[in-house]
Amino acid sequence: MPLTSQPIDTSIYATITAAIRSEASRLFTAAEVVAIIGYAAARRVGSAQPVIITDAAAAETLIFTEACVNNLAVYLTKAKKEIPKKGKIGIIVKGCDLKALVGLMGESQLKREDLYLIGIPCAGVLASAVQPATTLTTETIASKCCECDVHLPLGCDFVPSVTLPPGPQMESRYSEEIARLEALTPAERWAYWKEQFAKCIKCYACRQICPFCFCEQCLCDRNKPQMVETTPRPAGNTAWHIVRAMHLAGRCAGCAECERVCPMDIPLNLLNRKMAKELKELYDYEAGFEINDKGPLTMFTEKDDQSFIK
Amino acid sequence: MKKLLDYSYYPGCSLHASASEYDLSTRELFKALGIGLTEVPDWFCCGATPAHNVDELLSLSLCAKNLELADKVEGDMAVACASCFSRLKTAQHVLGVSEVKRKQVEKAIDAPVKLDSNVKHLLEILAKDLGLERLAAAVNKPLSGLKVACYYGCLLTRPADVPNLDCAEAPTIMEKVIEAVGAETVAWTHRLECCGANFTLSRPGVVIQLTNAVLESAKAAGADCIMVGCPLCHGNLDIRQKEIEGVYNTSYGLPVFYLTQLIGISVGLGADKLGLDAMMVNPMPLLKEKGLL
Amino acid sequence: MTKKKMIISQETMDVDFVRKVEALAGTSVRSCFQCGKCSAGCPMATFMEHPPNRIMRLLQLGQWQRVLAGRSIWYCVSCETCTTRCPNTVDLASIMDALRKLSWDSDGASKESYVQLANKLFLQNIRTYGRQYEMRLAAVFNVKSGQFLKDLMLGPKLIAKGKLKVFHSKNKNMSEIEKIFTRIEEMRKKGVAL
Amino acid sequence: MSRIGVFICHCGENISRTVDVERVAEEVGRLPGVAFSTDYKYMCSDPGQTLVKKAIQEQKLSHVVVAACSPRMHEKTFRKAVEAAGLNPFLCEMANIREHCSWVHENREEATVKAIDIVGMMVERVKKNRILPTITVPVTKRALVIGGGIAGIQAALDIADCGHEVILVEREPSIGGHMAQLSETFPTLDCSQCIMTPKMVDVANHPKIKLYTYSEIELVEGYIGNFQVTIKKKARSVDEDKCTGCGVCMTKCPQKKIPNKFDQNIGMRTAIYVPFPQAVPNTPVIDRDNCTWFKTGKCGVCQKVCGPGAIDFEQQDTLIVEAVGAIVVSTGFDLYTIAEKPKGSPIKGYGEFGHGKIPDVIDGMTFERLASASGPTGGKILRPSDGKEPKQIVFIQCVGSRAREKGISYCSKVCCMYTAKHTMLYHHKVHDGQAYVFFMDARTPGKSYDEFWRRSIEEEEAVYIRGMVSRLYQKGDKIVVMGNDISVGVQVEIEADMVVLATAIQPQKGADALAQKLGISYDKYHFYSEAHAKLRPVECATAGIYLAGACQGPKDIPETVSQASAAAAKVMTLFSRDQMEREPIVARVREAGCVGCFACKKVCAYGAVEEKEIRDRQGNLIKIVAYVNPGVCAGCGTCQATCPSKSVELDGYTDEQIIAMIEAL
Amino acid sequence: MHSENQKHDFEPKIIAFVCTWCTYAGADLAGTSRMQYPSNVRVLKFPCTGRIDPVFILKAFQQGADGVLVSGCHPGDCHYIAGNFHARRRFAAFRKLLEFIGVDLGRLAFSWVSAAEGGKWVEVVTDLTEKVRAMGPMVEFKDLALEEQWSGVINTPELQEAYDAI
Repeated sequence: MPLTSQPIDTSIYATITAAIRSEASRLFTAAEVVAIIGYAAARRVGSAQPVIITDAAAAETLIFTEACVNNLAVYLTKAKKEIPKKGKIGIIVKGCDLKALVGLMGESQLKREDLYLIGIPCAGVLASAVQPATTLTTETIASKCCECDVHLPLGCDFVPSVTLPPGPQMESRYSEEIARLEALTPAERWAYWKEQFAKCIKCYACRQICPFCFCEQCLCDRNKPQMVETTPRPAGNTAWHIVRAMHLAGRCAGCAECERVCPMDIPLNLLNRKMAKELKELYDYEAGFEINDKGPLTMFTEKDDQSFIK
Repeated sequence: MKKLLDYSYYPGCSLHASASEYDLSTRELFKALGIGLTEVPDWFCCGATPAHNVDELLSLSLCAKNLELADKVEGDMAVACASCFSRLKTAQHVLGVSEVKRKQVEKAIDAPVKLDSNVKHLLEILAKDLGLERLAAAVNKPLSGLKVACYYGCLLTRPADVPNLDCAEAPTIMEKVIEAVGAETVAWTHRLECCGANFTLSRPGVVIQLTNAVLESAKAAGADCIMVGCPLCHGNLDIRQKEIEGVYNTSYGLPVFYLTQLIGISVGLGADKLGLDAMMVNPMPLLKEKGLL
Repeated sequence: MTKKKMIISQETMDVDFVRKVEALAGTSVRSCFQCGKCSAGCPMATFMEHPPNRIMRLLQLGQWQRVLAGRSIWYCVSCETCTTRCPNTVDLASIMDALRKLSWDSDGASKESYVQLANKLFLQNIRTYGRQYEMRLAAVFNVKSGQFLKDLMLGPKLIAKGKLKVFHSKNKNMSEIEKIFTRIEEMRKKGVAL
Repeated sequence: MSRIGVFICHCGENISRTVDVERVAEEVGRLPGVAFSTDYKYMCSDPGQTLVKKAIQEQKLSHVVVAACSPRMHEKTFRKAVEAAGLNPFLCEMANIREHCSWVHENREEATVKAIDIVGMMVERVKKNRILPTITVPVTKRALVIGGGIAGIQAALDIADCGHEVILVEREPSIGGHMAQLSETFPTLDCSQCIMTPKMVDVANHPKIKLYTYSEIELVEGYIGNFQVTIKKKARSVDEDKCTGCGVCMTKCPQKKIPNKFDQNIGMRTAIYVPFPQAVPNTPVIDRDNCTWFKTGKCGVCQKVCGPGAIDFEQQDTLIVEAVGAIVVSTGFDLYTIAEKPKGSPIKGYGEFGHGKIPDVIDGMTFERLASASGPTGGKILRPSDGKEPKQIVFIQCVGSRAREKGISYCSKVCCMYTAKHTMLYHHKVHDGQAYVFFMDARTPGKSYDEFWRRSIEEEEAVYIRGMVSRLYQKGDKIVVMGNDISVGVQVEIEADMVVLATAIQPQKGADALAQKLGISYDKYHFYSEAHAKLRPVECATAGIYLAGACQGPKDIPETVSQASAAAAKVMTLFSRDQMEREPIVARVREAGCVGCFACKKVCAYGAVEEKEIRDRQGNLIKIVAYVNPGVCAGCGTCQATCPSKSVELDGYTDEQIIAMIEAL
Repeated sequence: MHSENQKHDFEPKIIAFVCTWCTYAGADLAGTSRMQYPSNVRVLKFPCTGRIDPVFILKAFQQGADGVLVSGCHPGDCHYIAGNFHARRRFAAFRKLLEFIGVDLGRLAFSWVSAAEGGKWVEVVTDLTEKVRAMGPMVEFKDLALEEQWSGVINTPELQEAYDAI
């Protein structure tokens, strides 16, 4: 059901920017952190980019706007060796980003006590296809924000005290698309995904950006044995995306960075959301809400569904 | 009184004839308890024992047809007769287990088989849906001092996993219900033995022998009366009691009540609303003696 | 017949009949291990020439003629005690039903049985009236079974108590019941139902 | 380049009848890497094995594939042969062309094609096989025995007599188990106590046996040769070192009416008690639930009368850790009861027998206590309800056993014999009484067993009635038994004074929980599973754990004792070496790839995955990775399937080997 | 029973991933009992279903399998305590993913077959073989393997022409 475009109130973002700047400055002055990962303005008007600052003076460069789409959690995994490990690291997190951090803590990749979490009450960010200076509306908003259930991140060390204005009703883009695909025949679905995967050029941007693809040696790069064909041909592409979705099942919390960075516009998060939906139905598990020792695929109960097993 | 619960009501053939007092007392009691009963429109005979005895497919088809008819009325299906109850439950069980039979039945009734409807005996409605507490709260005239032998017979509980009313070997539901309205129950040995049921027409000799054992056991246990939930048992215990006394040269004088009659008395319904005059063994002296009339 | 020696061979053990019984009853004949618990609790065992466990045994040996020749199956009162207590979950009551059905279909000796007659009238009544009509059932039964005076004393008393209705309320949806009977007959004719 | 030798077995005609073995040998011989391929009548025979060995040497083979029967049958045989010829045994694989091919297909062409495929798959697999060195682990030469019934006692004595230390753990206050409860034993009718108590004393006095009674297993860690077991010693409230066993405390205890479980609750005991006079150790225990001191804080009589001052109300449960190399599980059995079972339980009670509410319907063990000279009636057979001597006694066999409908379909094995014994004991004690037995079959295999059963009928005049009982009910002070004699084909009714039910043997309650602690498997009834029903009947599939007695399945005493000695022999075999070898099918971590997410650790049921720090030369922590303890790893490979980067690999089942097989298709 | 004279147009390739303790042993039992079943199945032995990686299933389809069976010990019977429980979850999720991608789940079967269930093994293998036979060959992955990049869409006449000219 397409809704007419309605504006979304982002007036609080200015207050938030001010609050994180003063908090960042305070943190450096009090020597509570050695670095802060946040967003700063980029060259194009209205755009933003990730930044790592290490002193109070740089605190003034921090911003939060509707263009702050990146999930900064990824800098704590792959790039973490770049940040001198001399103390706490501060990080600016939206609700969706926090879910990734929670997952990484459950998988022994991060420790809560090593981090200073600056939470952002978030009304939504822009979709990747939209020009940076656009106003945020129900049309220009990122798909992941349409179905967001964590506008206000919980359990952070600091959250700017602002009141989130009530937002307009939004369509559930992923759920609707999943439902549409589920209603198709297997052959129709196969045709759909075949076309999508055919586009893939195996640039692995999805892997690079994903906070959960933290393996040092990816299974899909191995050649002895070659579990997954590495060439960017349809067979290898399909295998890669299946393996990727399976590896993220029960872990991915839906920051949708993979989809955002995909140069070929493959709807990657759709696979992740589908798996999340299935695991919720099967095991009542939702990733990212609490630090769990075990994920849905590393635990079991004796009473698990086995209706599919003869 | 506001209606608490609503059911579709399947009286069965006997309740329209030899067990009319069961029908009458059920309707009156449920009205008094605020339970709604809507008779299944144009119900058929369930086929009873004769049908399943010689023609299972017919038996299953008749039951399936009745389940379909009952589906048109809102609410679970309330069944008074233990035999009808047993047949309907068995049909649901068999049709759930055997796909072959289900397909045959669907052909015979030319409609899909409904397996999900809840078929409930009156006892179940009183003990579980209404609940013993609410039942007890409705009592105006507790049956104190009345010693009741609860007679289950065969079809209410057997076989173990089909009617699922209560434990097949040691049921307590009847005792619980009648104790809730103030009566005493006796522990006796023949509450689950067969009375001969459907042989009443064809082999009365057998019936007399089996029923006598039941009466004898109830009497020996010190019961004042017997309570039943089945018109067939009632037929044998009540209608034939005089004859049995003759054959065995003894005297029992045990009134045989339907559960709805006894509970009806306890909630204060009059004899005319419970069809007590239709009982062959006159209950009046006993009821007067216990101060219940 | 009952005293005749059993000649056991693959030819004399009629497995097909037993399979038919199993299909109708939805239970296994072979599961019985002859513990006799069914016969121990059977209220009718004393009336039967073959107690229930022996009927199972004869079926296991494929000796159905011996089963159907006797009256045992027509003395079963369908109380389900055997089924309830069988340690091997054999649904004996259903086997009895199946045997009666097969006997009913064939021209077995026990067709003369009063029980048969009562059953037949019962089913006829359903077909004609949709519901049971006890007065007619009893009256016709007595006439057909030649026991004109049976339960003579009961009738008037029952009528007085309103227990036997001389006039019967017919079901308004009679065509439906006839259709069910006809459809079943047709299915049997076509051989798609037992 | 590999030089693979392929050996196709005819298995007499078992394979060659449906599979064209010559064609298989020929086609497989053309596969790249196959240097030698042949077929032979019986590859597992001595000449067959010699053929393999010779070929390895003459053809300088690097790998071997034997296409024959199931590897479950002969993998060990051929790996040994290959080893004898100088190759690492794990460079040999078997292709199953008998069970999975020649025996299940009739069409010769289809079977041959399939056999070629199967062998081809194994050829590709074996190319990727690596030399696996045998793993050796040290052996701690101390044994743990769980359960102090006759099985545990026998096993403990055998192992201790061989000079090894034994830890014997018993849940109850005394060892002895069910055998101590029995009156006489079949088929010799010797008194159970007379043969049992000396063994109990032997245990108590044995210098190599450390006895923990009133104790339970809390935690089991480690693996064969190296278990660490945490034992919870429950607070006895009596200092074992000070107590002299004089028994004054028991005579003075005011709480005297507590049903004694040892006497099947028909006899009474005090709150401070030993379960029976011959208990080992002869140290009482305070039943805190029934003790006045623990309930009200008043009384303390036992403390006042105890000369040595052994009563200690303050005692706490203590945890003790013991290191052992082997474990014998001998937790025994429990008796099925006819009582109503909770809804949803797979086991049902006997409503038709009154759900255990008829007082004079008792079970066999209760009859044992009645018949026992040291029992609550001093050996007199008396009814629990009114203390009268029953003149008509009915025994019913197979109650719960062989009753699929009740949820138990097995035969409890000992009931036929003990019921025969009961009829004899009854006849000896009640001369004018009559015993009746309802039974289905009399199962009496065993030395002198059938003679014993016949004696109960022919000499002791028990009346056996073939047929199950349908119903029992109380009528006055009699119990009506509704039975049936199927030989006659007539119903039987007996008005009995007492009914004794031979109820089924079930595993001890909590058997499943203990199994989970031990990591051993059990069947749907919770009887413990042996590694192989015929060839490894006393070993668990989990290495280093052995079974003795009825915890594995219903057994009589001689069989239990045999199994206990067998388990002890297995333990002693293990203890005969300082180190033991084990199959090197274990997981290994590739540290370079491991990022320490520990998904492997989360799924490992054995706790074999540990955390390991990788440091540089200066000692700075680089990363934490997973480490698989090869002694603990059982080799299931769940870790590898779970690891996202496949940085843990199961030797013998590596991804390379499996992908090679899939790609061969 | 698989009769010798029966000829089919299509013989599906079935790959079975089984655990060694239960299903492999069950298949052995089917053999020792001389039960008969279609010869289409190729068995890969694993120590435990817990070892079976979803990638193997994918690989099997890519290698031309028309049907895949995964079979292990019944719940509670796992030789390795809980491997089958982990496998149960893993494959519950994986089959949903494959279904979403467009794989017909009729081609992917899961079963518990114990060492004592030779008959069940025969039944499971026969059922899957016949089902897959009726469905026809699994062409999806095979087609993919033959395709080159971008081959999916040639939608302009110019491109088509140019392509034909090559």
